[in-house]
Amino acid sequence: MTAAPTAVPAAGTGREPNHGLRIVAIWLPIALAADLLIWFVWGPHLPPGDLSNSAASQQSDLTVMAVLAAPVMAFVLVFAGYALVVWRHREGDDEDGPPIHGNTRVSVAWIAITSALVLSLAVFGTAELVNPAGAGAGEGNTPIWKPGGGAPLQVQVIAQQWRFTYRYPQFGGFESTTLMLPVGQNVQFNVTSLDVIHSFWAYQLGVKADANPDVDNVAYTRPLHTGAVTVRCAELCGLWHADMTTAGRVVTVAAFRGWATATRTQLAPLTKNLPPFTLTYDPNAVAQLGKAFQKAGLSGAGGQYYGPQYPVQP
Amino acid sequence: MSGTLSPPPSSPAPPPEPPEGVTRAAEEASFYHEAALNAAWTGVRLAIGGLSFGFGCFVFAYFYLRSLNSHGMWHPAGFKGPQPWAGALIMALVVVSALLQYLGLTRIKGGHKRPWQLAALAALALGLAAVGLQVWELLNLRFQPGSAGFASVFTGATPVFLIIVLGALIWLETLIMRARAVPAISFVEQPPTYAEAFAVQRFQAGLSAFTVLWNYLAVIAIVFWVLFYVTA
Amino acid sequence: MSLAARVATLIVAVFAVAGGAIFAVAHYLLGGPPTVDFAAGPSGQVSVVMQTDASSSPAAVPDHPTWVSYFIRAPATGRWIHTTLFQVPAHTRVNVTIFGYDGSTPVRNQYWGQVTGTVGGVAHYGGKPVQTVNGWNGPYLVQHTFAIPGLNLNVPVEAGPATCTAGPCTGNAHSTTTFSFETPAQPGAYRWQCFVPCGLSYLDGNGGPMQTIGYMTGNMQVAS
Amino acid sequence: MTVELQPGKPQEPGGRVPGGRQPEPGPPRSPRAWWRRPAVHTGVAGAVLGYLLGHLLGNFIAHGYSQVQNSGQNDYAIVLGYVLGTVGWLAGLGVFNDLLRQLAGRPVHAAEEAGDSSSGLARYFRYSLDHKVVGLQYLVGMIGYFLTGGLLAMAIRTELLSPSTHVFSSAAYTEIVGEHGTMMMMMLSSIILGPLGNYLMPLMIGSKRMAFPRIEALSFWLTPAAYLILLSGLMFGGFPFGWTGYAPLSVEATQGADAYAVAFGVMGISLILLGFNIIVTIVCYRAPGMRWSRLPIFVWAILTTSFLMVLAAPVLVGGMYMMITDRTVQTAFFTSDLGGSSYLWENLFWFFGHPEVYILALPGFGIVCEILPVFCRKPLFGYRIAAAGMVGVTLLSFFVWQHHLFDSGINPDMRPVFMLTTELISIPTGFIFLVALGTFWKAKIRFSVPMLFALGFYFNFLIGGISGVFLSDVPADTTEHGTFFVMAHFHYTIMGGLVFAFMGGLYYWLPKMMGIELNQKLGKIHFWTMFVFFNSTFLPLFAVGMAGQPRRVYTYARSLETLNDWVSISAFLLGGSILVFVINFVWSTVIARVPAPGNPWRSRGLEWQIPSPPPPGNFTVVPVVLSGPYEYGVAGAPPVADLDPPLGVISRDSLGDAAEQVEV
Repeated sequence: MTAAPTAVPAAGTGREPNHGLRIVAIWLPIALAADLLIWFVWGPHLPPGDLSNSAASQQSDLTVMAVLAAPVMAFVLVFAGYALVVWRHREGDDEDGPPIHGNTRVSVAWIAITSALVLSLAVFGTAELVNPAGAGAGEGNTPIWKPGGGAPLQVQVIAQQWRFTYRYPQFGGFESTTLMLPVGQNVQFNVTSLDVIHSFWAYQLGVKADANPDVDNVAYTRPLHTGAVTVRCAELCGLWHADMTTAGRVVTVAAFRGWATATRTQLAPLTKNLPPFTLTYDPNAVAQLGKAFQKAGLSGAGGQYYGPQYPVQP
Repeated sequence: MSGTLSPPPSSPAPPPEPPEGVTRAAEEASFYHEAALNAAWTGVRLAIGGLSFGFGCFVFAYFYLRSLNSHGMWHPAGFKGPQPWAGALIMALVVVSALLQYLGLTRIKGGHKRPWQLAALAALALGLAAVGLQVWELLNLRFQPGSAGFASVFTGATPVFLIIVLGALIWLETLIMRARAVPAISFVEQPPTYAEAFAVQRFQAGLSAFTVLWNYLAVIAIVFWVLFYVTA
Repeated sequence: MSLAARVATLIVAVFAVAGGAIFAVAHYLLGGPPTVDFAAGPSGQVSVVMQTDASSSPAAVPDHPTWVSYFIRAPATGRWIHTTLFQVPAHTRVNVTIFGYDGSTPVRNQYWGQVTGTVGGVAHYGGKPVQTVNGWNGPYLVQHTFAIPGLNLNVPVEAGPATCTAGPCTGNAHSTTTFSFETPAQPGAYRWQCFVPCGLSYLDGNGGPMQTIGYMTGNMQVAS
Repeated sequence: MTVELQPGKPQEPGGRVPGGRQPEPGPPRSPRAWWRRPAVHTGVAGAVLGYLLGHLLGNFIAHGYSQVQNSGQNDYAIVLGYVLGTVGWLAGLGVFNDLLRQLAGRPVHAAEEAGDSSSGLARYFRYSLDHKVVGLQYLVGMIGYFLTGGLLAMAIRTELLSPSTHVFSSAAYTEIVGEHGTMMMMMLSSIILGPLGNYLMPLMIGSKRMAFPRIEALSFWLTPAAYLILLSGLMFGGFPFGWTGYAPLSVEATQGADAYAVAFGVMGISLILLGFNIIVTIVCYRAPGMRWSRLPIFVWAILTTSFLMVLAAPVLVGGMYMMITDRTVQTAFFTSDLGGSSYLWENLFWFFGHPEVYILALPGFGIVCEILPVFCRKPLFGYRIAAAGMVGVTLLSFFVWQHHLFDSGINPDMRPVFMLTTELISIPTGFIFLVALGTFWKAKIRFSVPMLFALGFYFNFLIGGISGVFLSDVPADTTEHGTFFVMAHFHYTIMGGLVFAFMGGLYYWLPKMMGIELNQKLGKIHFWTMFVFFNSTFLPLFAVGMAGQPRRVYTYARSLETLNDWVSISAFLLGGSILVFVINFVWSTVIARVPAPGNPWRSRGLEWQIPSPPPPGNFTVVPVVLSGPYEYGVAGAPPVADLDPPLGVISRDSLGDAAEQVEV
């Protein structure tokens, strides 16, 4: 981008200052200072923090992009600001400006630089997506980017209007409204919904996965520290969308095991009633639920929306 | 100063001699007449582009739901689809109608107005028959609209096709009515006045545009037939 | 048009538009069901009595008589009010009685068959304590739940023996679910809702009454 | 004589006086009393009749259906009422009169005659075929829709003043958010093409008329119908799903959702028709000498936008139609139990929804590129690059829609591709900045009100564009998606971009369109307040979003109250700034009416070479375009057009070379 102004042939008198050089001289320190500030001061505090590896990767992504964006923004603003000051219309000057229709070198340089920036960002973004196992984003039911190192802790996120509940299939499949995670261990969230589309957003973990009805949407993360996790719904899901929150925690492995074992025992009477752990829970697939619907006279699909003439196979 | 009201060119070359007998009004009339003919040509192709995206949205739904096959409910076992004979007949009616109309077009291009009129009337009747049959089929569906993914796409897409076909047939009807006002001789030799020549040409441009659209809809009819009756 | 005419037209237009906007905001956006105010009784406790009905009489619920709905009994008059908004004092024990005039609907998620957040962790069905209900197979069936997620409160409401379709109902053919909970110290609005998809003829039972304040969901206003 | 697909020259048989009129002009119209002629009042009558008819029909068909009886709501009646109401509205306006005449084989009045059939203020309330009348109708309509949406925004910010004390209920808040979003995204899709495109484009390409004036007028008259239908949703409890209408929430919602679906569908049809007419007009009706390389950049912008409208909006209409069938005849497009999928809606919606974003961006590019050279007194830098950028954006915008669905679980392995296409689109968008910076170089910049708005556009769009790059990156998007960050981003591109450009265009072109000058002093106050308070409103929202506030919430974390209050107060001040605009607009056009000089900006644009407001028929003679519109400072540049060309040079064949004949 620095090539842009200097490449334009200076028209007019020989005394004409070298505007390009001036602009670069103003721009360079600003851009440099901005980048240093972003990289060393601002970046480490950027959301969503570094509670998990996916959050940390997002933080570094944001920092890198901010470092790249700052000089671009600075260049445009410095150039425009310089132009507005130096090349503003003076009273009594009714001449038109120099008839410059374009400049191939400048244009080519601009296109080359923006393309290079954009392409490197795409490559970087892809690497950052693949590297921490999908960067905490929902990966659908057949994730292709998985974390290595043994089976992760599986947590099923069940969204319903308007509360998240969590099932822990590796601990007897109990279901709870509490989200508790052990530190340092890979976690696999299986996000699904019982009604409409929600989005499971564990802010500090940098995890966001849409909860779609009858879809298992997988997201991975690995908590790096202990701390609080705020879960919110990030997809408008109706009346109480704003209230659909969970206060979760990342705790030590021992504390997690203790909590899980205790909860498993405590909730045993409830767990007995739950359907066996599956990845989705629609009434066609969960036999007992289908029967219960039939018994209540709700034999039609979609909770009787479709009427009894529609096939449901409980 | 270039920004002010433009004066006539500063040192104009002597303007070329206007062709014999051409007046300002005639010049502009023919300019916009030609623009209108081009607009018919461009417009119908653009409309086909837009319609393709409209139909494409149902074709996308068809293949998307088919590939997802949620709960095996795209086309569940024992699902009884729409009447195959009706589908084939609707498709055939539209295609034959388009063919007839196209044949009529070749005749009117050859200067024969009457055969086109007959062909167009027949095409109109066949098209209306197709619409009627489609309506009958929708009123006598052998399945509930939501009983399968396929059923949804079928119940959703066919009325859209039906409405577009009906719109095209209304256009055909207006063409038939317009043709009545054009003397048959005008298709053989040049009419004596600009106005009549323009009217004939506009009719012809409209007819050409309609033919393109109607042939396109025949192709869509075949596509929908294949989707809904052959490969379902 | 003369200047005067233009100005006059303009003024009329401004008033018409402003009037329309004010009417729309006041009538459609600020309107809502009334709030029933509960004060603490002599024992320092609050008694809240509600009922659930499969559908209501058009006189009581002109908007959507076919919808399943809660009613709240006004403490002063004893009349049944069609609302789901009520106000209770902070830091107070609330004793809730719900008369169930609706039949059973299966819970979508069995988790909501569990009683949580009440005093003693139990609710009483006709006086009998229950902790976990299997809303699919019984022995107790449920019709709705009364849940205040902000307090982690959830109580499945027992299905009634009959279905009353002309709420507010007064007969004896109902179930009675009772429980108590403590209101928090923090004042504010606490939403409560039903977790049983009971909006009949809405997709998955989730539309209509489930999404409309005044029917199956509302606010508990905690006053300081 | 043969029928050709693209006929050549018309025949010129001698003898008679030629003319473009119909062979048999219909019987002369007897001037009927005003209340017997079709206009808004007959339209309203038709709409009421149509609605009642549809409602009765719906009740007749469906009153016994179990879903109607159980839910107590008859979506058939509402949808049929809306649809037949719209048809009745159009019929009352006389939209179908010519069609019925044609069906009966009777001659149709030529468009230009129909356009002149009423004059004075009354024609603005009729189905007028004059593109200048339609342009002004659109202008007033769009400003009205914009102000409605703006008032709803004020309501949103009022509720967000406090996380705990609520002015509106959660339900009312969700309704307001949905109405605001849909109003702004859907009704204002044609905020520039409707008023400025329809009015100015024929002037800019040197045409006396539009290709399809009936379609053009129809596209406008659909918008009041869509507007009223959309707002009527409030009577049924609104719709709880924002402007995106995700299924199954939209399928299970109450009747307000019908208003959303029908209104959006009707507006989609309006967009298709609007774009269709504009494309054909630009392609076929350019004046001789108006080569593609001389097309004003604004015309390029509306051409590319129109292609987006014609090709993307059908998918929207199809999606809305599917939602309606799911809600009425119970198809199962979006119900997975029965073979549908909620993903289908997301794909269809965003396949339209992303081009829609560029429908809202490209015309803004066009306006600022049009304004810059005039006030820099320099040629546009890189004209071809600007046009190529717009075409590039248009093409790419069809291949990016899944970046709205990065977290949804749809095609997760395709995300790198969509990340790439999304980031690629910033290259052609960057061209617009290259053009601006190049034009600034050694310019003589005049800070008139239109220029200020253009500069404001660039400042805001810079922030909007850069934040868009952040969103295109999947890992970063994981945190930003669905938050106020996204909200701030698209308000920067649409409100900060498009609306600033629209305002600039209005200050620039209103002297042309109405022959009236907007008060420049109020204009400067308007600009500076709007610029400052816009940024003060939306810049903090990036932080709010990054701090974890999701979109469309009526309550939020207490820690964010200060920021939200700042934003709300700024938003009210921004509303006050819009009020300054309204006052200026009303004052200047209704009360003061100071006549504007013929070409106040000394622009070379062809539209400025004729009197303001343009006479009926725009040009006395079809002009012959001699050079490009941006030849400022070019020594010896010919005038932009010959407005009184000699006989014999106006013909289709001479589109390219007639100019040279005259130039010599």
